[in-house]
Amino acid sequence: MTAAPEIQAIADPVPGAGAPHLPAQPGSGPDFVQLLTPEGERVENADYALDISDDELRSLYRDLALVRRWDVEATALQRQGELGIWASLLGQEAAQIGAGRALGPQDMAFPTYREHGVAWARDVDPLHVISLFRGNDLGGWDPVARKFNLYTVVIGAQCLHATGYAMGIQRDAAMTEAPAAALAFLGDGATSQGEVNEALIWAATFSAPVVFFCQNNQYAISAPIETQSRVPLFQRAAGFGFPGVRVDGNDVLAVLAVTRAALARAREGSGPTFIEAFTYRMGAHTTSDDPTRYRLAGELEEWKLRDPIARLKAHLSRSGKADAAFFAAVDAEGDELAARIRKGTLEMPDPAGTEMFDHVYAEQTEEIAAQRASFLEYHAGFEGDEQ
Amino acid sequence: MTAAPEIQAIADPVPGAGAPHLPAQPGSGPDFVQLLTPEGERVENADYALDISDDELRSLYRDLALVRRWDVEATALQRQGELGIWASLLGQEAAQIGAGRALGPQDMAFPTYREHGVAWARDVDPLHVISLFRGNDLGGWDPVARKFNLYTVVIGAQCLHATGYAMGIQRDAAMTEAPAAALAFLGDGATSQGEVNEALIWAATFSAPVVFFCQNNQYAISAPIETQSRVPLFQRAAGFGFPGVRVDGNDVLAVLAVTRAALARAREGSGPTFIEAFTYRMGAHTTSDDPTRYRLAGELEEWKLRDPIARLKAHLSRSGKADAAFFAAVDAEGDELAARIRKGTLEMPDPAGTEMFDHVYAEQTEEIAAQRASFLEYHAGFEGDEQ
Amino acid sequence: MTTLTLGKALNSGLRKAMEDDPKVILMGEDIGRLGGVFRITDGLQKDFGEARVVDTPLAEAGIIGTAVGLAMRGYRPVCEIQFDGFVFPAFNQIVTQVAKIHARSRGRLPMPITIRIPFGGGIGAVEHHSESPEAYFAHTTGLKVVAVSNPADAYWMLQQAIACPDPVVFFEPKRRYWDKADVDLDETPPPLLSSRVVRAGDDVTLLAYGPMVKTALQAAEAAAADGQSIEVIDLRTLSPLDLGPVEESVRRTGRCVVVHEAQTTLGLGAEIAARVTESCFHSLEAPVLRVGGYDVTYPPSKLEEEYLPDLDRVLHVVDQVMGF
Amino acid sequence: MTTLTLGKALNSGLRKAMEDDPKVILMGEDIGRLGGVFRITDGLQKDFGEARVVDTPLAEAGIIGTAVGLAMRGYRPVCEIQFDGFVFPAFNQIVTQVAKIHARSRGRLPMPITIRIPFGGGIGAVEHHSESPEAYFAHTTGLKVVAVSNPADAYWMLQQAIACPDPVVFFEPKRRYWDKADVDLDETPPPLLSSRVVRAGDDVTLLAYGPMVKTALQAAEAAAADGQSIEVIDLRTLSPLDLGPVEESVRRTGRCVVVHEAQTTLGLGAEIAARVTESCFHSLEAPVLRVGGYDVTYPPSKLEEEYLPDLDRVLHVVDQVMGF
Ligand SMILES: Cc1ncc(C[n+]2csc(CCOP(=O)(O)OP(=O)(O)O)c2C)c(N)n1
Ligand SMILES: Cc1ncc(C[n+]2csc(CCOP(=O)(O)OP(=O)(O)O)c2C)c(N)n1
Ligand SMILES: [Mg+2]
Ligand SMILES: [Mg+2]
Repeated sequence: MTAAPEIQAIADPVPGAGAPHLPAQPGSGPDFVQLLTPEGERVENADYALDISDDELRSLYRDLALVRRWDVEATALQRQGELGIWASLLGQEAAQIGAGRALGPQDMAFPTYREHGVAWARDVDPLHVISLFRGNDLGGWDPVARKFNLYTVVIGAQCLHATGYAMGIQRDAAMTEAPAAALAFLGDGATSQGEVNEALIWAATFSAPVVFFCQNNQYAISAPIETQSRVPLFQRAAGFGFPGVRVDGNDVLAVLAVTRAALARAREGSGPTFIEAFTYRMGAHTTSDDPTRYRLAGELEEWKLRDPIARLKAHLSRSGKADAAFFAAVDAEGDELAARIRKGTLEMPDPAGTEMFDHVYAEQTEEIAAQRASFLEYHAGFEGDEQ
Repeated sequence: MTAAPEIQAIADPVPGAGAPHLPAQPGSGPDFVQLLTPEGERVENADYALDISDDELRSLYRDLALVRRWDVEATALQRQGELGIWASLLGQEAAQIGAGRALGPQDMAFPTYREHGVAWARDVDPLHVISLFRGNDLGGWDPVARKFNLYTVVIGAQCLHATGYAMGIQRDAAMTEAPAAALAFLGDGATSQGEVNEALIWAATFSAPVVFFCQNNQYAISAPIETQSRVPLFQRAAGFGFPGVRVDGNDVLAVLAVTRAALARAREGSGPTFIEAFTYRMGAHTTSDDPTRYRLAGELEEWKLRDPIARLKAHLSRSGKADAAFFAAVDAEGDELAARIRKGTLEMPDPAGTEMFDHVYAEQTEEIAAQRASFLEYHAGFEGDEQ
Repeated sequence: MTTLTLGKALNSGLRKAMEDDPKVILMGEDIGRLGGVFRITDGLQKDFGEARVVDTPLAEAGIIGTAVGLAMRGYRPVCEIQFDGFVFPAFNQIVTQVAKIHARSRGRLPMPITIRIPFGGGIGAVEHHSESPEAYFAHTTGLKVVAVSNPADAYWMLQQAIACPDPVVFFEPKRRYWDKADVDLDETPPPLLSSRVVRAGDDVTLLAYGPMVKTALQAAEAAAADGQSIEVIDLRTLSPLDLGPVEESVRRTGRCVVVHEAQTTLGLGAEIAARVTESCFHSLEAPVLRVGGYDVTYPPSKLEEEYLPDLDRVLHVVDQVMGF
Repeated sequence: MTTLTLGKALNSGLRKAMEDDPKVILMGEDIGRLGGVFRITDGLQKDFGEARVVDTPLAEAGIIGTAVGLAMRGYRPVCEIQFDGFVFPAFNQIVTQVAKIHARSRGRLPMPITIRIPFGGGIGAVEHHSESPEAYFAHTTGLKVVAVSNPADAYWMLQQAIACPDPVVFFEPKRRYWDKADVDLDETPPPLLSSRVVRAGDDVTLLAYGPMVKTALQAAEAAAADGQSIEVIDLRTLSPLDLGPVEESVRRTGRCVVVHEAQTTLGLGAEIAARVTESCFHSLEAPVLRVGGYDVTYPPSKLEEEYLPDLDRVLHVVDQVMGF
């Protein structure tokens, strides 16, 4: 990431600040897979050929635009007090749509709390994500039907779940089931959690069909990537014995190609891959955060030039693969989506108090049944009271 | 390690068993530092020159021989019911003496439960180690005076302590203290613990003056190294952004040279190093273990040819640097040491019951003071009773 | 009827569970080739293969975290934690994931995971090998927690725990692994989450679980010689608690003592004392008293006999509750 | 006298502690440049530098584990755990190392580590941001555990905790961070490990700590209107407990209620009920009753008001204990 001079200045006195910093922006070359330049130029990569139809390109654009629209609407709803908090994916649309679209129907995804784009690609109803941030539930979708796990808020915990799920796939395969893979999402900050490193170790030891998709958006709340690693994150995989690759996370085509290849490799029994999607969190960490306290505006301006949607739009229009009508249609669809999300949010019924007693166990205990009863009795006591 | 064919056979059906195995014995070359061959030939290594006097060579031999003698005696004492358990260092003497002798007086060592050789090099009274395994205390030596932490039984936990201690050294240095380094010991199994990987991450981020000394003795109780990693352990460090080196752990000279270099590098502010000492646990995991259940005798026979003491003895005698009288003297000293350990063990007084109340807190609480009092009162109640 | 040690009964229970359900998978350190440091899984890898009896890397969070994923894929993992003192690296996965995922998913992701933990002292071990961490788990909603005290319960309760659709933390009294008793392999066992009167009595109700049940029975035996009639109840389930039989008993005896190895403060005895006092207030002749480990760091093994509740300390407190 | 919010009082306490002792070091996620997600460390990195206010990698075990090493080197680390629900990755280091090293070394390695944890609910947060894990730590000997309820205690108790030679788990009532009160920066504060009567009364003794103290006082106020006289005690220290003032009070009132947000089963209320019943048995007109969180997974925020004890639930139980 670009460590702005001023932040540099602050950083120097800390012991160890001598260590190398990451490049402002990794150039292309084997260590940085890019298929679409920030200017919208299509470039080839020997290892990751992608032959893709114009329809597909347009539908990728549509996904990118719609999830951004959803994200903008959710942020507005939070500002208006309709959501408790919102974790914006602004700037990470390409990483998430690229990864999400690479998944096959048989694969299982394990998101963090920011993977709204992947949720979209897995056909999760945006309102089922909204309901979590509104405080109505802990995730409203069916993780089994959608093959998209519930959001995991404890940093990194889902990486072991994905690895275990992949071990299950291996065992089912022995019972001749269709090959599948697990896709674990994590952030750059998450790479410092012990459990995440254990997941890498287990995946390597059991050669499990799991792909670790790390969105390096340069920050863990206020902590720049140097806080977690002095060398590029993708390099860590080699030390555990499997391949790591760094892809331009703002290039939906490159992310799609790299993730597809890694999932295919996992499904065919060749083991795990670690993907570092090099991107940028263009918004605040969440609506509770104030990034001006720890990063400079200039940084954002620089990354705007690498906007994931703008570059695909440039490519589509310059190459004549999409016309003004198409973009207008997508915008209109975005407005409809936003309206549906807003309406659905405002009309969302509050959960019943008894809900909290009903899902603690598959086989409810007498203790909880009794507490549920006294809860009802207690509230019945207020019947008629003005309150 | 040598995965004997039979064990191989068992291993194959497990998912992931396709993955590569470690070489039977890493050859020399850049990836394997050796200064003394199993046959006792002195070889040179461009990166790790070691100029060492004959006196030093003899005193290294003496240390190796005496810690083995201590270890043998302790095992015998356990068999005779005088110790609850004993964790033998048999086969790892060179790794431990080499690392222990590389430490300067200002450095701090963080052992596991098997570093009796390092304890010896730190002038810890063997009886203060014995008392732990006898159940008299949780470690009898003064970790501050000896600059040798108490044994840490929870696998890997000490690696973070060493890293934090190193961060303290950095801060003292800012207050112009003498440069020092921390030396963390860990086993091959420990490399799978999340906390250990966190220690590597922290050491890299803060460029802390800590050296991780991993004795890869090929097993974690019954788990062969492949259970923890499919690639050489020393390679992991590079993924975290600092150097890793594999040294012949049965070659006391190579271990001494490599550890000295790493500690010097840390003290001068160049950051951490990960050392993999490639060795073999020639005995059982502990006196409670039965290795015949999980490994074949042939393996041990093979490693006997690489015995760490035999090769130095061969070198000393062949080169005429030590004569029969010297070896006889060391043997005699070993017998005296063994006798002193045995006598000291048998005469060791049991701790007083009140001991357990006296060190829970630096500032004892009224609660515990009260429990201590009732404990005494309760036992006073039995005075006179036969029992 | 067959005579089994508690350890062998667990081994047989595991074997039965694996035969009955191909989705049952065992995971843990050294459980395969070695058969576990206590040999509880002896022979199972040989018979069921490495895919179902998994020798894992040395990482407890990894064991539990991957078990969560396996459960999501439809498996029933049975995880062995090698010793009580080594469950803590997995605490995050157990408390924030295993215990919460059923509620988080509103029932869509059941977590039929069994976590076996050999617990308690008395075997002369070094640090971290003699802990009694059960209260941490009983204080964690979303988990079910049981402790076995004898071979028959070991055999049946382990199978019941594995069959349970909810996560069960299963405590095994390691110092009783070698105790023998008859096990009726054809009986219909009592429900998993039930406590049981193991000795009838009228003067005092004595509650215990795991390794202390034997101690409690010995105390009752000794007290009988002095004409004291102690009713002993084996709690068996620690969360949820099954206090019905306890309350019935205390209403008769008016006196109650709880014994466990764990440190007394906030141990199971605290919760039981609070509940029994609330439900039996007017029947109590004396406060519910507790015999537990002192509130100190588990001592070196030469001192553990002084640390652990034993027959004498139990009788001492029984006398206190009688004399109150 | 200065008027401070509880959050600002903590910030001032940290600043004072750092000025008084150069060995005091703050460590945590986002505590430096950002000043912490609750701004408790606001401005401290600017004034004391990055070597003393350390923005750490994202790893709680790392924070506590390196703090242990720093303590061994003579430093006094003050670690911030960002939210209650994220302390569990550090649980192994806290329970097996921080809590045991003093005993292990027989006093040669003191562990003057302060672990700050914002705890409790009521802020409408998502999962894991509203937990009350204090009982896990109070059940762990070797730790001292305190909870503050007001700005003055926040200012003084934090400095006392940092000065304490033993490890202190320091709970901060996050939903009260913005509450204001006068703080006398020159007073001599009461000892760290002491409880305090915060409202005198004769009919019922009501115990609380942290965020529930305010709720308890409101309940007492409301009850006074109905002629009920409730004595409110702020426990302040959860381990060790300081029950002297509680027992003195209960002997007068004969009735006792304990309130906390944490799940009721094996929460602090259990231990307090057990001890108070033992020490005040003959004075009690009714069993000690508990008002706590239900024994369920912390619910989504729309339901937390129904989950958390509030004025009405406290009064409801006060009525029960009066009517017993
Ligand atoms: C174990 C744990 N510790 C702390 C937190 C608080 N927290 C939430 S998000 C976050 C930063 C995560 O950064 P990163 O992994 O890079 O993901 P990003 O938010 O950038 O997508 C932190 C520290 C948490 N959720 N879990
Ligand atoms: C956290 C933890 N889990 C499990 C154990 C039990 N245990 C003791 S030694 C050991 C194997 C350690 O292997 P390794 O790290 O290679 O060290 P070695 O014993 O070979 O020297 C295990 C699993 C432990 N002590 N701590
Ligand atoms: Mg990030
Ligand atoms: Mg080993």
